[in-house]
Amino acid sequence: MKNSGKVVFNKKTGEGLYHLRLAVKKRFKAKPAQFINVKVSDTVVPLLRRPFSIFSAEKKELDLVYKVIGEGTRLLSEKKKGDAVDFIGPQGNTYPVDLKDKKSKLIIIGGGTGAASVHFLANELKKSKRKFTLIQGARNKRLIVAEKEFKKLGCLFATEDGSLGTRGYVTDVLKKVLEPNAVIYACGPEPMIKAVKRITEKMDDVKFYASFEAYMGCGIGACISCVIPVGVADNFVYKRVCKEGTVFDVSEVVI
Amino acid sequence: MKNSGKVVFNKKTGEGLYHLRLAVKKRFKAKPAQFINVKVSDTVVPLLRRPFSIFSAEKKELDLVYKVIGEGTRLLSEKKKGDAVDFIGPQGNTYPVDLKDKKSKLIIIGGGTGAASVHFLANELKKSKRKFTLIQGARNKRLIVAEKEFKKLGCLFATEDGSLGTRGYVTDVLKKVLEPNAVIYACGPEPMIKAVKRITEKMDDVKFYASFEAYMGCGIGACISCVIPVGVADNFVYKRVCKEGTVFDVSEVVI
Amino acid sequence: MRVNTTVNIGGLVLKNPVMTASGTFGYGLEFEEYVNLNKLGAIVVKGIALNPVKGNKPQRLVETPAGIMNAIGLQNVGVEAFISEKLPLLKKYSTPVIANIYGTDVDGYIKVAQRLNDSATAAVEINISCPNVKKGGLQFASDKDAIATMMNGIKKVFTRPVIVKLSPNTGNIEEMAQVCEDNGADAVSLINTLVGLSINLKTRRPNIANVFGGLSGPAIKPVALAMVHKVSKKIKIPIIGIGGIMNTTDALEFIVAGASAVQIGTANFVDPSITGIIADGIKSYLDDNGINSITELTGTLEY
Amino acid sequence: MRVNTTVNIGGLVLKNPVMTASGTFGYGLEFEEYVNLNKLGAIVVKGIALNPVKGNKPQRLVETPAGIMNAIGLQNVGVEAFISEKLPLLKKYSTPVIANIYGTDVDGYIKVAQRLNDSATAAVEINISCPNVKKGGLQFASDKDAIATMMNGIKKVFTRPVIVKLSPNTGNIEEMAQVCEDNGADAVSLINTLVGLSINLKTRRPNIANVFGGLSGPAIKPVALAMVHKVSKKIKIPIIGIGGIMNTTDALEFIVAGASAVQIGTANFVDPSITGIIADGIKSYLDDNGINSITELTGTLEY
Ligand SMILES: Cc1cc2nc3c(=O)[nH]c(=O)nc-3n(C[C@H](O)[C@H](O)[C@H](O)COP(=O)(O)OP(=O)(O)OC[C@H]3O[C@@H](n4cnc5c(N)ncnc54)[C@H](O)[C@@H]3O)c2cc1C
Ligand SMILES: Cc1cc2nc3c(=O)[nH]c(=O)nc-3n(C[C@H](O)[C@H](O)[C@H](O)COP(=O)(O)OP(=O)(O)OC[C@H]3O[C@@H](n4cnc5c(N)ncnc54)[C@H](O)[C@@H]3O)c2cc1C
Ligand SMILES: Cc1cc2nc3c(=O)[nH]c(=O)nc-3n(C[C@H](O)[C@H](O)[C@H](O)COP(=O)(O)O)c2cc1C
Ligand SMILES: Cc1cc2nc3c(=O)[nH]c(=O)nc-3n(C[C@H](O)[C@H](O)[C@H](O)COP(=O)(O)O)c2cc1C
Ligand code: FES
Ligand code: FES
Repeated sequence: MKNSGKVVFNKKTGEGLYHLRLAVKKRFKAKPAQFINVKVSDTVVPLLRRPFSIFSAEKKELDLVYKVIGEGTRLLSEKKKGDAVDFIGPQGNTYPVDLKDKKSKLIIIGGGTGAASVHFLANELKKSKRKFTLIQGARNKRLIVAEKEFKKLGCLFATEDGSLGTRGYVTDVLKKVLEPNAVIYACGPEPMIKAVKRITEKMDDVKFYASFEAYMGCGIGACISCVIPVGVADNFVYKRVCKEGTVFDVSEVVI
Repeated sequence: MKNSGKVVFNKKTGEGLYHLRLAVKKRFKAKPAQFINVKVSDTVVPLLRRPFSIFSAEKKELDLVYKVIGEGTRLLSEKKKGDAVDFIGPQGNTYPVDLKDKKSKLIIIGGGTGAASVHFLANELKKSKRKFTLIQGARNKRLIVAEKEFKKLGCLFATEDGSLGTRGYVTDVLKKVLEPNAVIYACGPEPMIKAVKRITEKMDDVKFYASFEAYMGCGIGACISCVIPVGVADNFVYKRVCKEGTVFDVSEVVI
Repeated sequence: MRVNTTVNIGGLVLKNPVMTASGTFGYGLEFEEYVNLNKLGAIVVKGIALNPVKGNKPQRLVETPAGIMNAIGLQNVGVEAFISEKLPLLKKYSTPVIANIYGTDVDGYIKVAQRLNDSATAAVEINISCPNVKKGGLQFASDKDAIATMMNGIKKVFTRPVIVKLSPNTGNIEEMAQVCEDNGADAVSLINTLVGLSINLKTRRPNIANVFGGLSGPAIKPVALAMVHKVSKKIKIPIIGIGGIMNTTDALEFIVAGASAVQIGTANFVDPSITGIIADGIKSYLDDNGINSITELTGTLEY
Repeated sequence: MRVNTTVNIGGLVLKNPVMTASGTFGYGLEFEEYVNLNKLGAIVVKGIALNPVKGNKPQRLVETPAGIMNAIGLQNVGVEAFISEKLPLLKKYSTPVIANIYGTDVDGYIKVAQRLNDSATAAVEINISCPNVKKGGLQFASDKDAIATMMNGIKKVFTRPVIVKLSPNTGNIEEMAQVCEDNGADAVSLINTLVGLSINLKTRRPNIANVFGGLSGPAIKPVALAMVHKVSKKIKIPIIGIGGIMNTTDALEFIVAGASAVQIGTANFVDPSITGIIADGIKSYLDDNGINSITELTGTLEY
């Protein structure tokens, strides 16, 4: 859906990290792992919208957390209170959660700005009183996304330099909390997804779903540019992250 | 010269009209009719700098008055107090004023945003106690540039709808004040320059200099794009407005 | 005043000159929630081949200054699935559907056109910016003989308008247009994307897995306008202008340059409602300027 | 570490690979207050013909999305005035001066080169993006025979390096590069501007008096990179990369794509100091990345 919001705040929260809140006209209905595609410029440079996962969507507010990478995110970081922000969304599917299954351990893992999408999931589960284990990893404490909000959700942290939580990777924490029949949800850089996949693929009672990122043209399923290979190595089809995703069963993704 | 300044104010003063003051590090030495070439964007759209005449240059301050026309001037109008503005200049020549000649009547005419450049000239003449007649014209009062500052200089106004000063064109006022041996300095739209030329070319004791505008690529004499034909109709050369100009003896320009 | 926005493209009458550009509008359905598809002159769908094609490895798209570059690799569902699965879903709209087609040799093109003749496809648009496998990967785009043969074959099997989509990656697009006209094309559309390369300096690798990609968007608009104007001086069949059209003004510039209709590509990614907005914009422009029919504007560039 | 930024362009050794692009740097002198001209690899001056040329009617330049379009009409002072008035003023710099030359027929080119042989010009760069008057205005750019004849003529009268500047307005720039190499060119430079058109919808007239213009700037960078890379796979003589280079990263991308040196054009209008900044930037890049010589980077694109 074409949509727009007004900046409530757009504040720096860490090294290159920002938290943006938009006020939207109608209650914004979205699901964890969905994203919005934001127009960051009002000239033709940068031309394309920029996709961001929804961090939270409460009543008439919509939050993003993002990292300044290049021109597009730099322009976004310059938006001031009251500025209008044009976006499309929510787009994409969501993490499959079986709320009837009350016993499997749910493990939620966020890495880098992938933390946005898993924050939304953890928050929804908390609301529906379903227990979960939440892990967030980063190189160091200053790169941890939305530390305060994650702490409220009982998050376990892993930092490579030990400046917050466990010294090491999210997988080091994962190994400690992993149980048979666990269901894992994750969003983060590809090396993280791969590392988790290596651990989980040996355990066929464990399910692993991840929200993927891909370079997007349209964000609405039209250009077939955001594809990832789904199937097995020599017999796969390309599926669109913006439409069939962003969440895929990682055992089916060729990575 | 490569230069930069910080926005002191950038305020709306009329219909699409703005007055921008920049604070520069060193005393800014410039002459009437000179311009600066301003970087309005920090992406590659718009790519080129935008030229603006210097309205005034006092101590460490530099003023422009400009009209929002397209993307470049729109971006300029969005600059806020404290923002840095990168510019090149001052560039170009100046109005030839013979300060030893104390009797010829000096008539200064500004039309549209061309008023910026003649304001600078009138102000300098006032400082050196040389008398002059100043005229500014526009379609209506709301399009008069820097009304207050021009009033201080004793300006005669001409508006097409009579909402300020004489009803009519600057040439209607000019005809009333024109004297033998007058020297006219003008900056404004081409039709205005042409109209003044038609009046003055019949009087060979009257001199007429105008500051010209042209679409500029580099603003420093390198691209030869800002040319106007100087000479007579079938024997002219192209001269650069940014380098040999902006001021030319109108009797030598093929318009 | 009731302005007339209809245009005639080789017998196919469009309610207005605004079409979608192949590959940027999916099979139309992706845009249902953003634009009333009935508002469009025509929907040109993603390029279709005889058989399904998997497409290139990702990364398939990258942004460039005021443009994008893509190498999707002509991923498509194949002509059968297009006819049985996609086309029926567009039936509910009154807007004609034009199939953009391609092949790996002359025969491939003809077979797709033949199969489409028995479908609700209103016209075909032939994408000649493809390598000819039989000729060792040479581009059809500059091969006059191949185009003549192809055109003759297609005209025999496809009974509705045939549009040839020209490539800008040639030194003689006017001649290519002439060959199309001479061999029975009902219209030409131009331009397809310009060959480009984008490099990641850190990795010293191309940003696109396929190495080269096709450049589109505002960056190429001046090139497209120049080619449309030049071709319009050469041929008499209608021209569909394409390349960097982002708004109504851009669209009208192409019409002034000599186009009878336009296609909107990359702009759909920036604003998925843009085609409807431009269709409305053109109507308003005619209204505001007291122009009775859009056809009065075609080729009115003066100098 | 002392990094080596020198490059060898057909015998002409440049202290670094940063050159200015013809027509965007005047005769060099206009930039004295913005950049230390001694810092540059070479200065390529505005195109020079046998006789002075008045140039096109204004408007000669217009901005386009992420680019500009120009039709200056090759206004120039003529080869005699260049040698007697402009060249002496550049003597005080150690930087070699390269004359960009053109003619209206093969003979015209040869005569300018001949005259320049007795001057301090370090090399000539032949601009073949010009209409051949004798051949009825056909472009030299795609005329292999004309280029062969011209090259042979020029090599006989000009004893220092001859660079041919290729036009992108052709479907076969690799073949054109090959013809140059085969006929004794010491290097090729590419790309010149793309033919474009810009229209003012209000007046329905072209924005440029000459109607068509040459597109340059960031918009064309992907096209230029693609052509440089393709040509680098075809020929062995050095390539000078040109097109939309705005900063050090852009310059290095061209080198990775296969260029031995680069020319900076439109960027000089945005920042007249940019050539010096890029020369420094390349040095720092080598330093920071532990690369001994810029030549190690040429053509290192991997896929
Ligand atoms: C579904 C999805 C959800 C995302 N959620 C978040 C989030 O919550 N927070 C966050 O900080 N980032 C998120 N990202 C990444 C974010 O979109 C990129 O960081 C951003 O687009 C970079 O733009 P830029 O102009 O600053 O950088 P650029 O300099 O343009 O590009 C830097 C890199 O960013 C990526 N990128 C650029 N443009 C796009 C595009 N149109 N689509 C996809 N990737 C692109 C590319 O990998 C590119 O190499 C998400 C991406 C996707 C696909
Ligand atoms: C020497 C000189 C002094 C000037 N002084 C003033 C002044 O004091 N106040 C003022 O308001 N305006 C002045 N102008 C005009 C001002 O430069 C243009 O209005 C401005 O560049 C428009 O930019 P834009 O992006 O808003 O409009 P665009 O939409 O880009 O262009 C609108 C029109 O502005 C003109 N223009 C655009 N770019 C340039 C360029 N690079 N060089 C020249 N003209 C251009 C063209 O005529 C164009 O058709 C001056 C121009 C020159 C050459
Ligand atoms: C992602 C993408 C996919 C495309 N796929 C096709 C295609 O399948 N067939 C075709 O003829 N053109 C294809 N094109 C080219 C467009 O139809 C159009 O000619 C080009 O993008 C220029 O127009 P624009 O600047 O408005 O995008 C594609 C363009 C893009 C951006
Ligand atoms: C204003 C202008 C004038 C030019 N004049 C010439 C010329 O005289 N001879 C020539 O070979 N190229 C000329 N060019 C082309 C440039 O040298 C260069 O090839 C082109 O602009 C692409 O590089 P850029 O994108 O860095 O500008 C000119 C370009 C511009 C913008
Ligand atoms: S971004 Fe276009 S299909 Fe996903
Ligand atoms: S603007 Fe380039 S010479 Fe005047």
